Amino acid sequence: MPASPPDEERAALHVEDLDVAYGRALSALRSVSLTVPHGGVVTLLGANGAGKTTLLRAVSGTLRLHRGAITGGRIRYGDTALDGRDPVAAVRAGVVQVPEGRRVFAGLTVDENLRSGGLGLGRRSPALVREGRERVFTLFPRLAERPHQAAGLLSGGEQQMLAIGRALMAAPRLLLLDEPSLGLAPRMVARIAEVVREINAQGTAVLLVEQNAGMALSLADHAYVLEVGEIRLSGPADELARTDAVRRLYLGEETGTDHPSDAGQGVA
Amino acid sequence: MSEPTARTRALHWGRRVLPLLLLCVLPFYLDAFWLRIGLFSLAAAIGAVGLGLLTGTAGQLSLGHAFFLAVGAYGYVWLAGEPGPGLPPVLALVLAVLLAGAAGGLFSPVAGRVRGIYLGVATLALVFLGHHVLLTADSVTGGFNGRSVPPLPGFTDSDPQLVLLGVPFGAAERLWYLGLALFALTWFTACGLLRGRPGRALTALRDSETAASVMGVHVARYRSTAFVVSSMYAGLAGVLLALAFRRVVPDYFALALSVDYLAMIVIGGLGSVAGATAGAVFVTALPLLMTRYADQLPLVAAPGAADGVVGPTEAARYLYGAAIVLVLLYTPDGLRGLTRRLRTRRRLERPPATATSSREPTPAVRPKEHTP
Amino acid sequence: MSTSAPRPQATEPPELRVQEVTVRFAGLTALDDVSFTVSPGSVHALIGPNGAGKSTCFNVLSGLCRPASGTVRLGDAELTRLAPHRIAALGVARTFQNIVTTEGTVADNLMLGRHVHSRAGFAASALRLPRAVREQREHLAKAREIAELTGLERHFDTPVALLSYGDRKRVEFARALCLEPSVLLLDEPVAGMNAAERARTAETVRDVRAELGLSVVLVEHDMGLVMRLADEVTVLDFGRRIAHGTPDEVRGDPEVLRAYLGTETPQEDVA
Amino acid sequence: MTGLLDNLLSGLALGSVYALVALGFVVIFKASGVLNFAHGSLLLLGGYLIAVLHDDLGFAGALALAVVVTAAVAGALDRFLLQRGEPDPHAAHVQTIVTIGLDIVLVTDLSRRIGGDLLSLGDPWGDSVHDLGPVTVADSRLAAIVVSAVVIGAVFALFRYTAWGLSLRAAAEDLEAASLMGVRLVRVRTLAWCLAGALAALAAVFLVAFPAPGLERTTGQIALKAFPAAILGGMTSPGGALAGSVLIGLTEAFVVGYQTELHVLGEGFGDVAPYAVMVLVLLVRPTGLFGARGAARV
Amino acid sequence: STKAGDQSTGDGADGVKTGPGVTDSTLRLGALTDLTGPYATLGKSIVQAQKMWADETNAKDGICGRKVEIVVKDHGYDVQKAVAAYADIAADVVALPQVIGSPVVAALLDDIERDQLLTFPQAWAASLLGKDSVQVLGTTYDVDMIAAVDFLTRTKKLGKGDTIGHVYFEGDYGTNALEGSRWAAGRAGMKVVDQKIKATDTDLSAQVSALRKAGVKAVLISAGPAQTASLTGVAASRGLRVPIVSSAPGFAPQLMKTPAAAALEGMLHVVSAAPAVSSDLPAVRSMVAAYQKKYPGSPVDSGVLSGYNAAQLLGADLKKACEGGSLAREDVVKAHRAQKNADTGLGSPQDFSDVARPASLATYVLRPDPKAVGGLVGVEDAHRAPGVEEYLKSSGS
Ligand SMILES: Nc1ncnc2c1ncn2[C@@H]1O[C@H](COP(=O)(O)OP(=O)(O)OP(=O)(O)O)[C@@H](O)[C@H]1O
Ligand SMILES: Nc1ncnc2c1ncn2[C@@H]1O[C@H](COP(=O)(O)OP(=O)(O)OP(=O)(O)O)[C@@H](O)[C@H]1O
Ligand SMILES: [Mg+2]
Ligand SMILES: [Mg+2]
Repeated sequence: MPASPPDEERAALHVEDLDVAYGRALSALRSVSLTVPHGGVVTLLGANGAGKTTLLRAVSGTLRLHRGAITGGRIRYGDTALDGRDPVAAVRAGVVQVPEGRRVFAGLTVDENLRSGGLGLGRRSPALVREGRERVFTLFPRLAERPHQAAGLLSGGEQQMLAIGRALMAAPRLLLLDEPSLGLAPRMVARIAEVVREINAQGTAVLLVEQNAGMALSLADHAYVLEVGEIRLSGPADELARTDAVRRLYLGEETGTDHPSDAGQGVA
Repeated sequence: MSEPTARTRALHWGRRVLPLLLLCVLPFYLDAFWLRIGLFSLAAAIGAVGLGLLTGTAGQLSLGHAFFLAVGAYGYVWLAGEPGPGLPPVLALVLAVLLAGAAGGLFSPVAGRVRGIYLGVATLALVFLGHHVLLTADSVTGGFNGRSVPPLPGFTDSDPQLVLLGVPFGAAERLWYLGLALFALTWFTACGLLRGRPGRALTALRDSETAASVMGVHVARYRSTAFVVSSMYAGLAGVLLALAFRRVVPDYFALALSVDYLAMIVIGGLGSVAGATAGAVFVTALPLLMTRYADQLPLVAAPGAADGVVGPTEAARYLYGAAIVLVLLYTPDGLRGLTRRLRTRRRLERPPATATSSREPTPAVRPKEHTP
Repeated sequence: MSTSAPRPQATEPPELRVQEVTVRFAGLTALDDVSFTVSPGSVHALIGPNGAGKSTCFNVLSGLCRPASGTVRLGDAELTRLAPHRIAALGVARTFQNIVTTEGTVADNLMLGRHVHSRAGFAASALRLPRAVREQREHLAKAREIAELTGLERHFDTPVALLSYGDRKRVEFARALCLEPSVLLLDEPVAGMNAAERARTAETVRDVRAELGLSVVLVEHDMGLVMRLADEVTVLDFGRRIAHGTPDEVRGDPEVLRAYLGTETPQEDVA
Repeated sequence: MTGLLDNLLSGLALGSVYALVALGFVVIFKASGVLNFAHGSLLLLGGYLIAVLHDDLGFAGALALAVVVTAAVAGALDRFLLQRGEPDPHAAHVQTIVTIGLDIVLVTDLSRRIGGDLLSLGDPWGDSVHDLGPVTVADSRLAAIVVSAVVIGAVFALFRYTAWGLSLRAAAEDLEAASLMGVRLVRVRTLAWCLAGALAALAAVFLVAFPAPGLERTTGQIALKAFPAAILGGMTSPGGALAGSVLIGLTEAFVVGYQTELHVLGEGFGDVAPYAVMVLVLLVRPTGLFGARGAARV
Repeated sequence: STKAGDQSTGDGADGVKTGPGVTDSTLRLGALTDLTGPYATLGKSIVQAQKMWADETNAKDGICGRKVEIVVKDHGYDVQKAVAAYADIAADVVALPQVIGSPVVAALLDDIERDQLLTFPQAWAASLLGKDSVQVLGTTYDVDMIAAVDFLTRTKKLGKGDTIGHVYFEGDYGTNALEGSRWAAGRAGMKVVDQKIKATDTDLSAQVSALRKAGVKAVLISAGPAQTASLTGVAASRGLRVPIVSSAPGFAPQLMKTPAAAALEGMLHVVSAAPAVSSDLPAVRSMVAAYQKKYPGSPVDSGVLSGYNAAQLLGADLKKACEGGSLAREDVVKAHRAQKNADTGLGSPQDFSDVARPASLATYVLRPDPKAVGGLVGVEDAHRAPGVEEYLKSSGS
């Protein structure tokens, strides 16, 4: 079982004893509990197929699109119960997910992609939208260069920026990031890490799913390790980073590398 | 992935042979009306299997199936008939199928390049152009009134009387067996195609043209070959239909027929031979049966009765339309999905399947694969 | 390996030469006069910041994109004018940065990789000629073998759509291997894998290269992996080649540090 | 010269009527990937409603009510019979066939009500015509040109500039990503169907107004002509639908107008000519004139 | 148990030879009709008229001492359904006084010939001639069109060098009509500009433009009512005020309620084998009265007349066959073919003895009149247009 969550009072996202199954019989998560405190950064590590994405889907309400369902447990964000709700409810509550593999709207322009980020919030003033866009453009100047390009024609990394930017347009209070460093150049990974810090500093809590454990652990206050659908380890990020299992499996430290930058992929 | 035991192998064979046996004894029990419906269904099943290959497997929509049925039907009539070369009917049958394939081949510049719904509407043109030709080229097609169909030798009522087990074997009974044989051939070959190399290549290019092409699949060639093969099945279906109708008329091969075929493969369940067959029977037989028995429904008046009441044909149409909607509402994977679901339910009552071996239907959402 | 027709290049893959390739998209030069050579049997890494043109270069190599100028040669064959399927038939296999699998099971996908090595056409498959049946059985065995090699044996009959991201990435890799290529193009093969899995994939790449003697072109942002695997590295930025050399040379290159790695540490090393 | 102008104008007029129908197809296809075979029956429904209501409500009232009711019916069909449960892009083909079933039911019912009648919609144009220089055009057709230009412009703006339009296009690209942005998939799509229904009712007016004799049970079949129009335009954009429709209208007008000169092609080629043109265009541009070219990169 | 395959042929109790569809007490007739498709109105009129005839006949002790029964099968203009319906009833009826739908008739031709089932199709194309068991009643479309051209030259001053337009449906009906108009125009030294259309074409603006360009002095139309309305309305509005003559199926009383009504009244004539329903032939008047009494609210159109006429003619055939001692199908056909001057008083008398010739060559000319029953009134009585005989010879029949 996870260690007692840090600071019950300010805790924002509570996942309690969550069970998730795909289809009829395929159990993907078993009795998973996790907490993301208000304004905190929590990371979730785990091998391929461990169920990280599944957990995020459960929170954001898109499980049903994958013929999955919550079969037990509860998810609360603040006072809002999120289990069994649709994605709109999550967005309205301030919980926004950046999907795995970018998933930008390929046929829409960069600008339209950004505009689409705020769709869940209903009518908003143009000024507010403009402000959000400015914020994204300062975070990712590369996007500002081509607001009218079709998003599908951006390079992988550029799309990743756009995906994060799009989510930020919804002014989230809790950002669910599914492998944001995927396919990014080391410099960009560092940039994303910075961005996550910046966002967090502006008061947005982050639940970070990452394969780049070095970066994730350096960003997070608290970390969970998921294995085959169950939480195996959890604790403060720096403590966890020192455990053998994490070092071997997620930081790759015993693979006989001789370059210090191997594992961290150049997190500054 | 265990080795088949003797028991499962026997089951496997039983599941194939039994239905076939059943189909073989039907003529001893059914009258001409039913046999005719059966024959129509068999012919439709052959055509539907072909369309399933194109639409279900290769992902190419076609609304031009009626045209290829027409090519097969008229091809046979012309080749075996007078005016026409008057070839031996069996030869004419084979050539008609090839002719339909050739017609599909002629369309391959379009079929190889144009995709999905665009191809669907492009093939619509075939139906209209084809209909135009059937009416205009009356020296070959007989024009509006069509032509009568030369029977296959041995498949008429006037052939030497044959009485088996006290049942006289006329044209309907004999044609039934011909249809059955052709259908078995279709089933055999289509399954071979689907499970073999071409089937995989077609599935691949349906899901991602890019992936298929970088894995060595010649996309345009496979697309157009799929089109040709599907036309050949349609041609065969056309010949069988012609034999069943005894007369071919242009108006039958209209857009509605193409749409029917589309409905067949979806109602049956895309991508499988059994599904296409089930759908073909559903779409062909149901309206005919409903029309026949609708007057026995409550609230249905006799044909031609007073205004404002529902006549039997209308009732049949209502029911048929509703049946399509209901079947697809409750079994979105088609009739075949229904049987599969029943089977998994039975399996689920046994110990739960392990994660890797279960073959649940694919999930609803799959990331769209544009890239990089 | 008895099943497939023996490939002439099995022992010594031909050299892959990219010469002065330029690719333009409306208003944007994605590749600008890029040249490099992949010597037979080596691992050649192609790195660079996001949007540098690495994937575009792969698209040129695999025939999905036609360059405005320049040539690509594989041995004596010129690839720039060939359709993708012809290039595949010459023994060039690739994976995609964004997974591009087809529906169906892992086995189906791997069998697609065997496409160029099998012959059965429409007629043979329809009639289930013995030759087609035998061929199919043999290729299935081969596909299973490769699934084992890449750690997919557990998922062999699972629909790909049900796999997690990392596993799907592996399917792509295995599928490319099934082609028994002489040149393997890997676009970020370990993205989305954790350290242990990365190491394992790297191991596999190393193994197949040794076993099959193929050349590998690798696009990867995991510098550790690149350093470990690559014999040679070409660095692109804004479509231009900005550096070239052995991993160690490239790692110290100030231009590369500025444009790509963006870390201060190695710079100190250089100093 | 007069003949040329004449054909040009009647082609344009015809095209703009087709455009209203084609636009309905495009909106539905874009929103749900469904090829709506029931569009013809929605059209028939709209026309029938106007026909039976105009005596009591006047033409404008009848039209308004018919537009609302047809939109509601289209929306309800989509909401309760097509989209059930979760949005599912793979269900598009199944839903396409469901629309065939719906079409059968609707057409059966409406034909039963219409019987052999030829109903008038009581439109204000009657059989009046305008002389534009050397050629004569029916007023209803002039109205059709104006109305479809306005309506298509409006739909275009709707797609481009409103939140609904953006939601629709986002959902068409990627359902899951759109839902993560908080797009209400079900509602967005149902609204699109409502829009298409409204367009169908509107199109019915011009399809059966003067040069045509009135509403019959077979009126809905004219929707078929809009298939090639929609495809020619590329199936994705309102502007494309307009361009495709005008092209089809012109083709038809010219081939019929010059039928004597085109005798070699066989009598009655005017009806198949649009299809021939469509095939030729598709040969050159496999996704229509304005369709998204397989721009997806790899 | 297995099915039994017996076809009953034998002698009835009264010594009359019987066959399929005939028992000692009943005589069963079949109708393959369209009550739900494009010809629903026509189908309904015919069904009702023939039912009325059956009721009247049964009230008078039936035929040959047997009650007449009509089995109605609605195929909704669907060939496959029609073929199935035929298979369903064929073994059990003695004749078909009604088959609607040219493609349906075409698809059944071979079966009908084989079964020797006397059939009166509700279609008037010359291509249906020459079949022993199939009887087209009255004139064929080509003969009507010859009369139409004759009418134009006689009354509208058309002559050598003039051009007339002919708008026609694709298919049997239109093609056959065009043959007639072409022949007649050629004979009169006129030129025909033809325009082929489909049943789904309801806006004939483009056709009118083309006709106007060709400078036509009159227009013939062989299509459906909707097309006639559009053609006339558009022509009128574009100032192409020329006489228009339609084949009989091109008119329906409902047209008089469309915006084109005024134009129709001013410009249209209809050529038909049958008189107008409003005609004052005594037989017609009593039939119309009876029909209106039996089916109040149902419109009385030409379908009523032709359906009733067909039924009466068939009744006469059956009576004759009965007198000949056999109601077997082949004998019914024989009896039918022996009728050389069948006159029901509902139109011109008919001669069924030559299978290759139309049963009658006399054509009526009618014109629309919104006040008349059935929307039409007579203009010229039945007469044989000059040249018809010559035409029949030249077309090889
Ligand atoms: N749509 C689905 N239907 C059925 N099973 C699924 C589906 N998606 C995922 N799974 C299964 O659920 C398990 C967890 O998958 P998940 O995608 O959550 O893994 P993950 O931890 O995100 O892995 P990765 O790091 O590779 O993205 C895996 O076994 C996977 O095969
Ligand atoms: N089909 C296309 N049309 C227009 N622009 C394109 C197209 N393909 C690529 N580009 C542009 O070319 C540039 C290079 O793209 P490419 O995908 O090759 O980058 P990359 O080096 O693979 O980047 P990453 O590491 O992020 O994947 C990008 O700016 C991209 O937007
Ligand atoms: Mg994941
Ligand atoms: Mg890339």
